[in-house]
Order: sequence, then structure tokens, then C-alpha cells
Amino acid sequence: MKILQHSTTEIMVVAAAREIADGEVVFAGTGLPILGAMLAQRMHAPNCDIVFEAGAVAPRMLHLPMSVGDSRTLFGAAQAAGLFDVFNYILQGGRVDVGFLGGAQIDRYGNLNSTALGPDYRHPKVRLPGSGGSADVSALSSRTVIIARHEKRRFPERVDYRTSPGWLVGGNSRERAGIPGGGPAAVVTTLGVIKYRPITREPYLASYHPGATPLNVKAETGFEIDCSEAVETSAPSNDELEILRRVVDPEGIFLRG
Amino acid sequence: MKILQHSTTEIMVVAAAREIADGEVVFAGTGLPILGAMLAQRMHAPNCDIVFEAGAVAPRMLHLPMSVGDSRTLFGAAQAAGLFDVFNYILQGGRVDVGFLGGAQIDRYGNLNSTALGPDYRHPKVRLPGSGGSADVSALSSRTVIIARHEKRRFPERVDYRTSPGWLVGGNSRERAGIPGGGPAAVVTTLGVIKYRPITREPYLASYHPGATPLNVKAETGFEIDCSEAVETSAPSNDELEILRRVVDPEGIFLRG
Amino acid sequence: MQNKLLELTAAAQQINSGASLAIGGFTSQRHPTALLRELIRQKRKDFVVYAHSAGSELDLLIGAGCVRRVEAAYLADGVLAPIAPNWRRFIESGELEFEDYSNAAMMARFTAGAMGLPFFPTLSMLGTDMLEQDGLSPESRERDPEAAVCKAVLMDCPFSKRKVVLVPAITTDFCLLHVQKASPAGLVRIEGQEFLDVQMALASRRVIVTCEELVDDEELRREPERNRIPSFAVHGVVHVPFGAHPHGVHNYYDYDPDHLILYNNSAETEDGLVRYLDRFVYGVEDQASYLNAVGGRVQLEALKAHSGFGYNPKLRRRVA
Amino acid sequence: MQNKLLELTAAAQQINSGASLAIGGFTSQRHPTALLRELIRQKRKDFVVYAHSAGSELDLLIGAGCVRRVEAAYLADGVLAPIAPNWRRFIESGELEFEDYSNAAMMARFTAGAMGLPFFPTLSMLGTDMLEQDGLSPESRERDPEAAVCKAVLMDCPFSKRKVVLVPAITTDFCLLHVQKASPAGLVRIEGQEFLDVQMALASRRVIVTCEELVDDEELRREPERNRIPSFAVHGVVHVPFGAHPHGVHNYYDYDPDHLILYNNSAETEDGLVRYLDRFVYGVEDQASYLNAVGGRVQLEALKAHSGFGYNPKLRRRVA
Repeated sequence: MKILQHSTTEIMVVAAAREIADGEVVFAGTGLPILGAMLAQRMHAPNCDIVFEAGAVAPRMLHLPMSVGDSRTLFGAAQAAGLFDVFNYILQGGRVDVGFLGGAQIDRYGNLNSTALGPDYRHPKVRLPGSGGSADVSALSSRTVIIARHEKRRFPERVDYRTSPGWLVGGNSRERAGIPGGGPAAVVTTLGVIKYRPITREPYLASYHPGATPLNVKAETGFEIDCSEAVETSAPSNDELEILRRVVDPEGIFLRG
Repeated sequence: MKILQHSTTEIMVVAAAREIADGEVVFAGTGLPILGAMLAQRMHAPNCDIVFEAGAVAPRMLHLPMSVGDSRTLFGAAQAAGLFDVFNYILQGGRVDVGFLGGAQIDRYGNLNSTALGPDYRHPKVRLPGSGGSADVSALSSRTVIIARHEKRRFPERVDYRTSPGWLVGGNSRERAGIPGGGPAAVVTTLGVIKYRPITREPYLASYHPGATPLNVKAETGFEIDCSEAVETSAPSNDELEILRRVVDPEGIFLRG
Repeated sequence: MQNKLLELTAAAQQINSGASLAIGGFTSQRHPTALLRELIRQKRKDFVVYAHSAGSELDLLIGAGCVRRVEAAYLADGVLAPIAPNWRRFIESGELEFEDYSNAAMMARFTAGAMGLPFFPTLSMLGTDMLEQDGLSPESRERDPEAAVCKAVLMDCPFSKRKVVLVPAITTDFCLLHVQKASPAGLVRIEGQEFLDVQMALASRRVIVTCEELVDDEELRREPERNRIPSFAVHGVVHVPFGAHPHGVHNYYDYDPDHLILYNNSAETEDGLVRYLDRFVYGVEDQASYLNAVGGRVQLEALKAHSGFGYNPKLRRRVA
Repeated sequence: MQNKLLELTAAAQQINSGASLAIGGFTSQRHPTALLRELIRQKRKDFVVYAHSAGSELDLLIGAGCVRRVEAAYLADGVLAPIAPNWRRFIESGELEFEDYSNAAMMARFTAGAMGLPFFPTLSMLGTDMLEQDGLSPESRERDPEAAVCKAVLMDCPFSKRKVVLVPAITTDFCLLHVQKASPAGLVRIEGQEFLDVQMALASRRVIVTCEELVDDEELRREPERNRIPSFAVHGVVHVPFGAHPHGVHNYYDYDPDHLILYNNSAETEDGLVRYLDRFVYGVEDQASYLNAVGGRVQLEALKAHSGFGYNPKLRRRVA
């Protein structure tokens, strides 16, 4: 059997999908997080329930939504609610197992910036769309999985603006700030998967994707990262790639973005 | 044309109904308040919207509900909601023009007790059902109308337990307590209608019902009440009585209580 | 898809003595009374019950000696029982711990629990004795790990300088609901007024739902706008037709005025209550025997809701 | 029963320059864009707009110079416009006052307004720069009677000692919604996701609703469980088919990927924006001319939702 080749976007989505366990409640943000959740639902986690901040709860989506407000998020849904129910009752109520997020910048402790680039928040070099639900999902999910393109400028020591709390400045700083949810479990990138040490919350490379090396990761990371335990990510299976390409995103909206 | 005779319950309901203006939003408590609101809707206030704390909003009731949770409150309703929407969005949101209430005790400043009789709240002589929505309606409606049987033991100088705020201890004490709504406008009883002076919030008899006299009222009232300006309540019209008896309460559930 | 179907007895077995409970419905409507009778038969004790406007379902639980403490706004069945009789007698005799809040305040407390907040703000109860007098003594609050540290806190709003009352969140061990329709996977459809069922369910660690009709998940997914409780928040589903009797269920049947008055008259004395319990709770082994005891098919037929009304417009409610 | 029907131009005439606005919908869905274009044509200025996740409807209003200040969580149209172009340009050039909150925090702020509360508690935004850095300077807050006295307040919960963030209530002069169905008396039916429309409407002094279909009050009263905004809180109803284009309306039509990309590409430069405004706003006198300008019947037909989906499953969304 021929083994299918994958793109960096594809392996990122596949690795992210594998972070979802069956039966979990998944809060998915716009973009690749949706692909990851839809792929997981069609592979190893058929009973995971996906939740969207705009109001769709536990759908059985047939067509890829372009954003979390898309009508496509509602197909077969158990509930059509709104921000009120999803943020208050489901997210802050402590019912989300894993939140899936992206961000323009991500720093050493998994804090995200999706607000503004540059040293002066009021007069930014680049103004970004803003938090949306990102700060909320980061604060209130039992754990989060972050999906991001691995480039040095996107992985600084410290984000320009902390939109969404990761492990803050490491150690128990997140807990001390009174944040109820559990923090980032994994950062899935185009090069590998970063995880965090239990007590110190220091990042380490858990795996590097086929074709990448720990050296690539270090070169594209703006903070120090321990790569000593990294193993190679197991390649996407043909099944994963077929489903991703043919079922999840047949138009290539995100995969050929 | 023969003029129909009325009972004390009937004139009380009729006088209460007349306190509702057309187009108003009315919050009705269990019992006679419902009769008053239903009568008003069929007489001079066809466009008043009735709201029930259990969830029915703006119904066009055909059959008398026995309580505010009764399915009969839903007939023709604009909304079937619940306590959350009614208390938060409609009542506390400042959208109720007039709250209709009863109470076991009512004192000089229109404070109500529906919790417990006797000097010791924790060991009461008679334990009553409790506030229900009474405290809420009293605090948060633009004005309230109270309906009560006029007996001396029910009209003490001071209630044993202040379940629902009237004008507290008079003057601007209600405002000082931070209560947002407007306070009791009228107490409609089996003997007459009590209202309150604008600044002092002292009670006065505005009218006495046909058959009653200011002297009767003084005798059955446990606090001092100025009766100097009282006029006779205009008797229920035949229309009002016919509609009350034949349409609103044909079973005599409350009228022959 | 998980199958959450349970038998009534098995559902009751999950609910331990000493648990805190939220019970759905409102005065004479949509209480899970069949499940509560089963709890009485299974001799549960020491419940802490949080309620807004309860009716004879909670009064019966109190009368049967299952309840240690009630925090509530109101206990009555409208004109059919203007004061819930056991509520009255147990408090007057000092046999029941209680705390009074208004309906809006209890709503706020459940809402806080549902939202994962430790408190909720309200503008209600200002100027009332509910802020001045506690039912629970400070000692009993300290003794009781279920109780909030205090009844309410008055604060000055930092934005507007207005006075605001903060009431403590309620999170219960169990929420027991009776609804019109539910699916084995735990989707729930409430028809007519919601009361506070959604917030009570979401403020609870485990939710057990009894229903008039068991339906397909697919059927309920067809109108997702009308599903208000996520199925992942529901743990048990029990099919119990007439499961709210003597209370009403919108679109299914009306409250039973004869039985509610019989209950109220019986429960006004201890002897009467014992006879009522013997006849309608201990003396019937299940829901089918109960329905026979309350009048069987003829009586139930007379309560059935008429189409287009949601209740029975011909029901005689003025009981002699 | 009051008749609240208005023409689009008359509805826009009620909305004064300087007013505070809440605009319904979410990113690419169900915004009242026809009404907003009419406001631009009528040369309104100095709006303060409160939003959660807005899309190009608010971006267009900013670009047309109608907006003084935005308090929001997000402005983008999904992958079709990953950063709303005028939002970006106006902030980068210092031409727009802004304040950042998260979606949950904006939800909380509108909810407080809807509930008559001066603030709402949230556990979100802890540990973020949204609590550390203000978009609005203290001076501009003082100058602006619309602005809250401060962005947020951190408090220790008196019951649990947990940290809680209090955010100030929003009450707007106007809420502008686009919904599927409304009646002349002001009953409103939202299909699919509610977004935050209910809370936004109830947090507003006047609510103007544009709708795809005008229906009888009676029709909407048949399913009262699905009506979530009291008609006494609604002040104007305008019948505007395709009133959300280029955004989608669940069960009616999809978002228009071609037009959203055309908008995004145009608005990335000032010249492009001027040309877009001339062509699609100032150059069309009403909704009918607008619909012709964006492709007329053929294009609209291609967007129509298919039964059983709520959107058009055949829509090509990957624009070359």
C-alpha cells in the first residue's frame, strides 16, 4: 500500500486531533481547530461533543464551517443556543474538557496574543482581530491545545500582549492568578508538539514531525526549549489523511489555504 | 336596568383592576391579583401584557389559573419562558409597570409579610409559605398594587417579618435602602383603597367601598390612617361584575373562595 | 452514544441519604413526584433541598422525614394548599432547618451554580428582613459543610455606587427533573414554562430526568433551538408516564385538584399524614399501583390535556 | 395591538448621530447590514458601538467614518477576512477609540444591562493584559458620558475567597437586529444560533428589528417556547429580505464568499474602500438596487439555503 505524503498543515491538524479523547467535550475556535475536532470525531473520538461559542452544541457536521458562527456548525446539533449558554453554562460551568485554539503569537509559557503586535498596545504596529473567545477558552477549559505555525517571530519569549492566559510566567503563577481552568496541555505546530513540565510549566519538545528535526524547532523558537526527550511524531495514517482531505475539507479551504 | 349587587371580594378585585392602565406590563401574583389583571384586560386595558414569574409572558388567558405556575397562564402566550427570563430580564430589567400582590400582613408603610407570624422568626406561631416572588415584585416594579382582606390583625403598625418592601419606615427610607423600583401605589382592601402621600409616604384612605365607612376602616386598621379626603369608591359596573363572574371566574374558585 | 436509561428504582438507588437536591417544577407543575415517592420508600434521610416555589412534592418529602434542611422561597399549591402543611408544622415545631430567600434570589443562587460563579448579584431583597434575619444559626452553618458561609452580602457597586446584594451559589449533588420528552442519550425537551429547570440542572453534579415520553435523539435534534440542557450534563433518564401526578404536565395532563386537596387535608395532622403515606407511598410498590390508588384510568383520563390548550379546560377545580 | 412596522429609511431616521449601538449577529451571520448601509447613506456620525464578535458590517461602519468608539472582542469574517481591514487601519492610524474585552466579558456586560444590574461577574480575563492595559485613557473615559468609569474591577469573593472579575454593564440607546421572522406587533423569531441577540436587545433602550419574513403575531404565538424577546421590548420592525447580505441567515441564505472577499480586498486600502462605498452604499438608493449591484437574482439564488441544512451545501467557498 502506498503511504500518502502530507503537508505541514495536515500533520498539524492530525497531531492536534489525536489530543482529543473519545467522549470529551471540545470547544473549537475558528480555523484549524475545527478541522482537528472534525477529524477526531471521524477517527478515534466518535463520541466527542463539539461546542462553538456562537451557539452550536454537539453537532454532527457534514460540511466544514468557515468560522465558529457558520450555519454549518449547526447541522445535526443537539442545541442551537448562543454565547450566553455556551460561555456561562458550558464553558465557565466547567463542562469543557479541551479547548482548541490558535493565536498570532505564543510565548514560552503558552500565553497567546491575538490582539496587537508591537510594544505599544494603543498604537500597535499590527492590529489583530482581538480575543474573541480565546481568552475565555484559555481560562476556563480543563485543558487547552494550541495550534500554530512554527515561525520564530510567532514564538517570542514573551507575547506583546497577553490576550489568553497560558501558564503565565510558569510555576504556579496561573493558579495564583485565580484562573479556574487547567492551562495548555500541548502546542501543536507545523514542526512538532510542545508540552509543559508538571510543576515548573517549562516547555519541552515532546515530538517533532517527520521531516523536521529538534534543530529546526530550536531555530524557529524564540525561547529556550528542551528537546532532549523529543521523539518523532508518528506520521498521519492514510485514513487520517483521506478523511481530512475528502471528508473534512474537500474544498481545500484550510488545507490549501 | 337592575344594578347587580357585589361581594366584598368582587369590589376589591374591580377596584384593583382599575389601577391598571391600558398598555402596561403587569406582574401578577397568585390569587386575586390574577383576577384583577384578567378583568382589566377584558375591560379598559385590552393591551396590557400580563407576566407570570413561572414563565408565561403576555398570554391571552381563557381560563382562570389557580396559581402563577398553572398551564392556563400560557394560553395564547407570546413567550413561554421561566423564572430566569422573567425575574432577570423583565422584572429587574425594569420592564414591569405594575406589580399585583397579596400578603398575610401589611403595615403602615405598605410592607408585606408572607413569611411568618409571631415575634420569633425562627420559632414562629404560624409559618406561612414564604416570599415567592413577592419581595422581588415589591422591589423591582415601577409601582405595586396590594390586595388584602381588611382586618385589624392583618393591618398592624409593623409587620412581624418584612418579606416585601413597601415604603419601609416612610419618607425616603426606601430610596436610601437602594431599592430600584417605585413602591406601593395603592392597597385595595375589602373596605376601601389606601394610598400614600408623596413625600412622607404616610398612608391615607383614598376611597371607601359602598357599604363601608371611614369609621369601619379606622376600626379595622392597626395603624393611624387619615380618612379626611376619602370618597366613596364608585360601585362595580354591571359589566365589570358580569365579566368577573361569567368570564373570569365562572367556577367561583376565588369569588366563592 | 451513551445509553442513560434507568428504571425508577435504580435511579432512586443512586441518590444517597444526606445528599443535596434540587427538584424541578413549580408549585403544582412538573415535579418528579414518582421518583420522590420511590426515595421515600427507599427510606432516604437527611436531604438538604434547595427550591424556589415548591409544592406538595417537597412537602411530602418533609412529612416523610427525609429532609434535614430546606432553603427556599415558597411552599404551597396555590389555592389548593395556601400553606404547605408539613412545611408549616415542621417549622412551627422546630423539626426542620430552613432559610428564606425570595424566588429571584433562589433563581440567582442556582444561576451562579450553573455558571460556575461563586455568587450572583441581585437588586432584590434590599430593605427586607431576609437580609436581617437568618433561619440558620452561625453555628449550624459552621457545622454543615453544605451550607454557604453566610446568607447574603451587601456591596456597593464599584461602577455605579448602587447597592447590590450578592447571594451565594448553589451546587447540588443531584437535580431531579420531570419533563415532557427525553431521549436515552440524555437530550431533554421541556414544553411550556421552563420554570428554573435548566439552571437547576446545570447547577448540579448529577442530573436525573424522569419523562412522560421517551423519544429518539434524532427527533429532539430536529429542533435544536428548543433543547436547553446539554445532554453531557444529564446522567440518568427514566420513563415514567404520569410521573408528576398529582401535579400537572403542560400538554400532557392537568394537576389533580381532588388529590391535592386530599393531600393537603391529610397532611394537616400527623395522623392524616401517616394514613396518606401508607395509602399512596408505602402501600403501593410502584408507579402503576400508585396510579391505581389515585383513581386509575378514569381519573387520569379526566386530567388529560386537550389539544391546543396544554391543560384540560373542562376540569372541575372547585372541590366541594 | 400596536403596529410597529417601519420603512427602512424611517427606521434609520430614528437613530441619531452620537448614539450608542448594539448590532446583532456574529462574524458572518445575521447582521442588519441593510439598515447599517442606510445609516451610512443618511450620514450618521460618532456612534459608540458595543460588540462581541463582529464582522464586516461593523468594519464598513467604521470605514465610512460613522464610529467614534468600539468596545469589542473580535472583528473578522473568519478565513474570508482574518482581520477586519478598517478596524486594523483605523486603530493603527489612531483614528478610532477602542477597548478590548473577551467574548465572554462582552457577553457578561450586555447581560448585566439586560438584567438591570450595574455589573456582571466573570472568571474570565484573569491573568490577561485585558485587565492590565486599557484602550481608553482615563481622560477619555472622563470626557465620555457613555463610557464606564473603569474597564473592570478585580474582587475577592466574600463566600469562597476566589478571585472574580466584575465588568461594567452596557446599556445602549439602540439595538439593531436582523432576524428570520417578526410580527408587526414586535414578536421576534430567531432560528439557529441566537448569538447574543436576546441579551443585546434587552440591554437597549430601543430595539429595531429587520426581518426576512413578516408573519402574523398568531403564528409566532403558536410556539411560545421559541420567542425569547418580549414584544414590549421591541420598538420597530422592518421587512428587509436579504437584509443581512453579504452575511448569512440560517434557513434563508448563506454568506456570500465572493462579496465578502471583494469587501475585504477593497477595504484594505482607502481608495478601495471609497470605491466600494460608492458602488455598494452611496451609489445604490435602496435595498433593491443594492441587491442588483451585488449580482441580482442569479447570485442570490446561488446563496439560498437548502431545506434540511439551513445553508447551501453546494456553495463554492474557496474563492480563486
